[in-house]
This record gives sequence, C-alpha cells and structure tokens, in this order.
Amino acid sequence: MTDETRDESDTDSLFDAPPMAEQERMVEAVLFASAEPVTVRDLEARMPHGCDAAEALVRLRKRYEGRGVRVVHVGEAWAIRTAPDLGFLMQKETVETRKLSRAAIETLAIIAYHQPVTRAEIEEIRGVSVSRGTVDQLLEMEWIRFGRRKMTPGRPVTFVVTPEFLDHFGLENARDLPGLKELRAAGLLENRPPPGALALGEAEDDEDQIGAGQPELFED
Amino acid sequence: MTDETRDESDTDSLFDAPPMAEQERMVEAVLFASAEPVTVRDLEARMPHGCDAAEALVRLRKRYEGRGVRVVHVGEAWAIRTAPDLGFLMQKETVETRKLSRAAIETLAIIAYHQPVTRAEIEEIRGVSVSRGTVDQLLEMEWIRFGRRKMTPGRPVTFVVTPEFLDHFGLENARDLPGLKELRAAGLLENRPPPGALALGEAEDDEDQIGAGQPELFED
Amino acid sequence: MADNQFEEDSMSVAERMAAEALIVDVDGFEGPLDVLLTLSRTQKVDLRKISVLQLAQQYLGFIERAKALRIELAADYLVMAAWLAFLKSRLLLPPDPTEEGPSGEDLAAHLAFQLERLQAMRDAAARLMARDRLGRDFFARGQAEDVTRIRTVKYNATLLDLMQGYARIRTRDEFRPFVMDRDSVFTMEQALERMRPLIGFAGTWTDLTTYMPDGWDGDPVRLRSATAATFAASLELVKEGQLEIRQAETFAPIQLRRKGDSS
Repeated sequence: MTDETRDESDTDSLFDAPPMAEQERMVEAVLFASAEPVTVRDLEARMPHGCDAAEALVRLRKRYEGRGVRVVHVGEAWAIRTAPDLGFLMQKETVETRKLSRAAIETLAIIAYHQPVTRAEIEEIRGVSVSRGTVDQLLEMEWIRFGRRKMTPGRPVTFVVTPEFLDHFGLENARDLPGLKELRAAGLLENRPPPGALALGEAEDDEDQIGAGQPELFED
Repeated sequence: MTDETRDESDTDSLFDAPPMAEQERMVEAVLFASAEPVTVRDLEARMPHGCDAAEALVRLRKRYEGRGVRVVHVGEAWAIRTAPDLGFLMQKETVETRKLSRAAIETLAIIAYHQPVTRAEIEEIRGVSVSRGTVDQLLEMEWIRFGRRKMTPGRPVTFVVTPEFLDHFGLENARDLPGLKELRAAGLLENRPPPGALALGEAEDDEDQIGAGQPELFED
Repeated sequence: MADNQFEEDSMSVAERMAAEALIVDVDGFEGPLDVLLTLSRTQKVDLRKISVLQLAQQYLGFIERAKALRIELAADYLVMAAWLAFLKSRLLLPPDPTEEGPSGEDLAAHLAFQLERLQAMRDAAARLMARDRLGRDFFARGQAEDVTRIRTVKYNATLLDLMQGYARIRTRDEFRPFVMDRDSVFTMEQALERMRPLIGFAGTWTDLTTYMPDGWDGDPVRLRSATAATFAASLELVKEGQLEIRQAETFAPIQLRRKGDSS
C-alpha cells in the first residue's frame, strides 16, 4: 500500500477522519463480520465521521486479489466471498439450493435478461402461461421482486431481479449477465409485437415503453 | 517464519502438496466460510493430501496481524474474528423521534399543573388508572422526578416536573404554564362538558373554583 | 450465439425418440411453443433459416396423432394448431391483394423470431445456472457477527400538546365529538373560530395537525373534512397576516407559526 501521503492531507475537517489504512481495517472488519453485502452508505454510517468507505473498499479489494477470499461488488453493495476455485474445500458448508423446475429457471432467466418485464411478456416469450407457484417460488427465494408498474393500459406490475440474485450468481450487476450484449445485438431481447391482426391496440406503446425503459435499468 | 525452503523440498510424495501460498489461501477460505472454529486436523482432512495446515495457519495469522480481523485460537481450533479495537463498528445506533402517547401527555400535564401530585391524584383527575410504563417513561425521559412524600396516610410519593421539562417546553417555571382561564380564553376549554358531569351555565362558578384552587397547587 | 449449440450428432436418434415421446408425453412440454421448438430441431438448421411451413405441418401432424390417440390436449395447443393451419394456408396461397392484414411471411418471420428468442432464453438460463454460485462454489461468511442495534427512542411533545392534553382532561370531552348540525362536516368558519385563539400560542413552527379538532380523527370522512377546513382556515389566517405557513416539500407536514411581530 502506498497511501501514506493521502491520509495526512485530509486535515481540513475539524475532526480528522482516521488514516486510510485504518479506514481499510474498518471496512475489512465490517465486511468480514457480515454474511450479507454491505452498502457504502451503510459502511460510512458505521465508520467515524469523514471516512471514505469507497476509497477504502478499492484498496481492500486490491489487497485481497488472489487470496482465499475476495472482496466482491454485488449491486450497490460489497461483500467478502471465498474464491470460487476453493469451493471443493467447502463440502460441509454447501447449501442445497432448492431444485428449480425448468419453468422456474426459464422464468428467472427471462426476468433477468428482460427486466423490468411483466407477466404477460414472460408468457409471450415462453408461449405458455406462468404459474403462480413459479413466480411465488422465485419471490420467496428473493431472487426476483416487483419492479415499478408499466405505463401501459392496466398498469401491469413488472418483475426485476434482486441483489440476492446477483450475489447468488456472483454478478456485479445485471449488465454482467452472460451473453447480454450479444442477445441484445441479435434483437432477442426485444419485445416484438406479433404482426397485424394479432397485435393488440397498445402494442406500439408497449414497444416504446420497453425500448425506453430497459436501457435505463441496465445503464446505471 | 524461516521455512520458505520447506515447501519446495516436499517433493518426495507422489502427489505434491500445493505450494504453501496456496495452502494459506485454502485455510483462509475455510476459516472464513466455516460456521465454527476449525481444528488443524479438520483443516487437513479437507485440504489436499500432504498439506501442512499448522504451518499455513501460522503464516495466515501473521498476514492478518494488525488487520481489521485476526486469526485467533479458540480452544483447540482456529477462527477469524474482528480485531478487538474495532468492536465499536459492530454496533449500530439509531435515534428515533416519536410522539409522546396521549396517556403520557395527559399524565405529564397533570403533574405539571398540579405538582407535587401523587399517583392516586393523577388517576382521580384523569379518571383512569395510570400505567406504570407511562410514569416510568416520563421518569426515564427525566421530565418528571419524585418529589417529597405527602403527609397523608400511607405517605404516598409525589411527582414533580424537572428542570429538563421546563427546558424542553421553554418555561421558566411551572407557574408559566397557562392557567385554566387562559386555556379557556384560548379556546382550549371551550368544549361543552358531557351532559351530567357539569351543568351548563355553571361555567362561572367553575372558573372561580378553579381559579381559586390552582394557585394553591403551585404554592410550594 | 444460438448458432449450433445443440448436439447435432446425437440428434437423429434423440429426435426420433423425442418424436415418439411427443405423443406419449405431452405433459412434459411447456406449451405449444416448446413443442414447436422441439420439432424445429429435426430441421437441423439455424432457427433463422427454419422452414415455418414444414414446422406447421409437423405440428399439425403431432396434433392429429395426439387426437387419434385420444390424448387430451390443452386448449392452447389447439389454438396454436388452428393458427398454424391459417398460417399454412397463407403461405401456400398466392397473396390476395384485397386481403387486409399481415402477409404469411410476416407471420412466419415472427414465429421464427419467437422460437429463436425462446431458445436464446433457454441457453441463457443454462449459462446462468452453470455459473459459480453462492453456497455451492463460493461462500459467504460462516460465522457472521451480528450487529448489535442500539436503538434510542426520543420522545417529543409540544407545549400545545401538553395544554390540549390538560384541557382535554379538565373538560372530559375525550369521547365527545362536537355536536354539529351536519355532523360530518367541519366548516372553515368553525376551524377559524377554533384556530384564532390558539394561534397566540404558536410562537414556534407547529404542525397543522395539532390544530385539528378533537374527536375528528377517527372516521376518515370527518378527518378529511376537518383537515380541509383547518387548512383552509390557516390559509385565511395567513391572508389576514396573522399566521405564517410552510411546507418543506410535497406531502411534507404543513407547519404554522404566529406572524412575527404582529400586534
């Protein structure tokens, strides 16, 4: 670590924040203590006034590169997780995840790649109605949650994936979903309305809405 | 540690044990993920054949010296724990502002207007019994305190308001509280009494009586 | 991406078995689109170059055989069959210029798109499930330390609360609402009458709700009327120069204060 200079320069506040090395220790302690990801905001709320948790995190992450545990970014938050190549040591800790049905897995993938997505859109993609149980199971596992309503007639509710989903699959954010870019480039994430007669009246609004809404979700 | 040579010299077994740095990573991951402290024996049972968990632990422990977490010996086993000087980070303080309950406000008002006043007197004025919690809450807030005992049978304890109370409400002393006459003038007493309790038209007697009674209450 | 990820070699055997199974095991399918996707594999081409006409025929054949075996088919399988029969006729017949609606090609292209999209989602799902996963490949802290929550509750009351509380007891009006001609309507005149004497005590910013009449907070109709009247009355008093009124933001509490040095 080559950060000795910076700490001393932070002297303009009345109560000096602790040196960066000390802030790094604090972030380390909090992340180690928590099984759940912790947000920068939450870290700073717990650390003494004036701390720069984001900076401490960057340093800490670097420090743990290549180690047995890693500092990972999960959505808006940070966590320490064991390195994936050491999973074989952890048979004892392995959690049996509930076996998901094919319908549930597909529904989950559709929500992840198309979010925010309505039930009708999921059904349109799968060509079959989505059972309540499937959605309930995913909600219960906290892998999906309700997003904001769509501005289309009936204001249908949408589904989005959660930080728990990202954590479970080791994703920093929803943009990191495997193959997302290629799928989008191939036009396969579009919600093309069926041509002509089968199109509902709102099909065009709908498309506009999705075209507008989706990048926004992935962009930030 | 003066045993850097040792790792490389372990070449006599058919399957080489992983390098010591790798063993250290493994111990780190297992200690991190395990729900309980782990013994050297258990570590070695999990690690590939030929590993020296004790040595890896020594190195890992050294690596964590001065960090936010430490590798500690717990009985026969090893665990990762928060550095003791950072224990304060594991506490979260929250301050919530809440409106005082109606019962508490009324009790407080009676104490303020009638001090020193016994619990029995408060109950008589309010017409309902005063819960212990209400009084305790006011005592805890340091808005009331015990006054001297009454020279009546049973020598009941009395309550009076505190300087903190006056401070909070911006009063010099309890006599600054608006009297009943002023309350009435302010419209706070204009509601008609329930039928039967006090006849209408007696308002003036009532006022006299209260006007006479009140100074007495504040006399000491 | 969806190029040639299916094992083409084993396809012929697998496909023949699947074709048999198709009939016996309709329940195993996730709807008509799933059946179409399975059938499309027999064509062994990129989904973009698929022959929808051939696919429609295969599907109709599948429905026919299912019917012959008296297998009960869910309605959406039959709807799809009807739609594919329609599509087939559109694809086979020369386009009728007088006819409205999309061409057979458009409909076929859309179906091909749907199949490709479904296949893409399946591949994506498989890739997702194959990722390193928490609790299987990588792990969270096993011995999480709980954060001790130290919660301090600060109670608050204003002098007005105190006086109103006292007045309430002294007049024993707790359970008696005002007696009104229209008992669910609180007029602005009444609110004004109530507020005028009270505002003398409002030296500091006080919540509008503290001026609400007693006994009007239970029934939502009465609460609305009292709130509206109290608010209207405060505006009136502001207009008269007796009160100041403020609100930090939309839906934030409205607060009132006696106007500075008036009288």
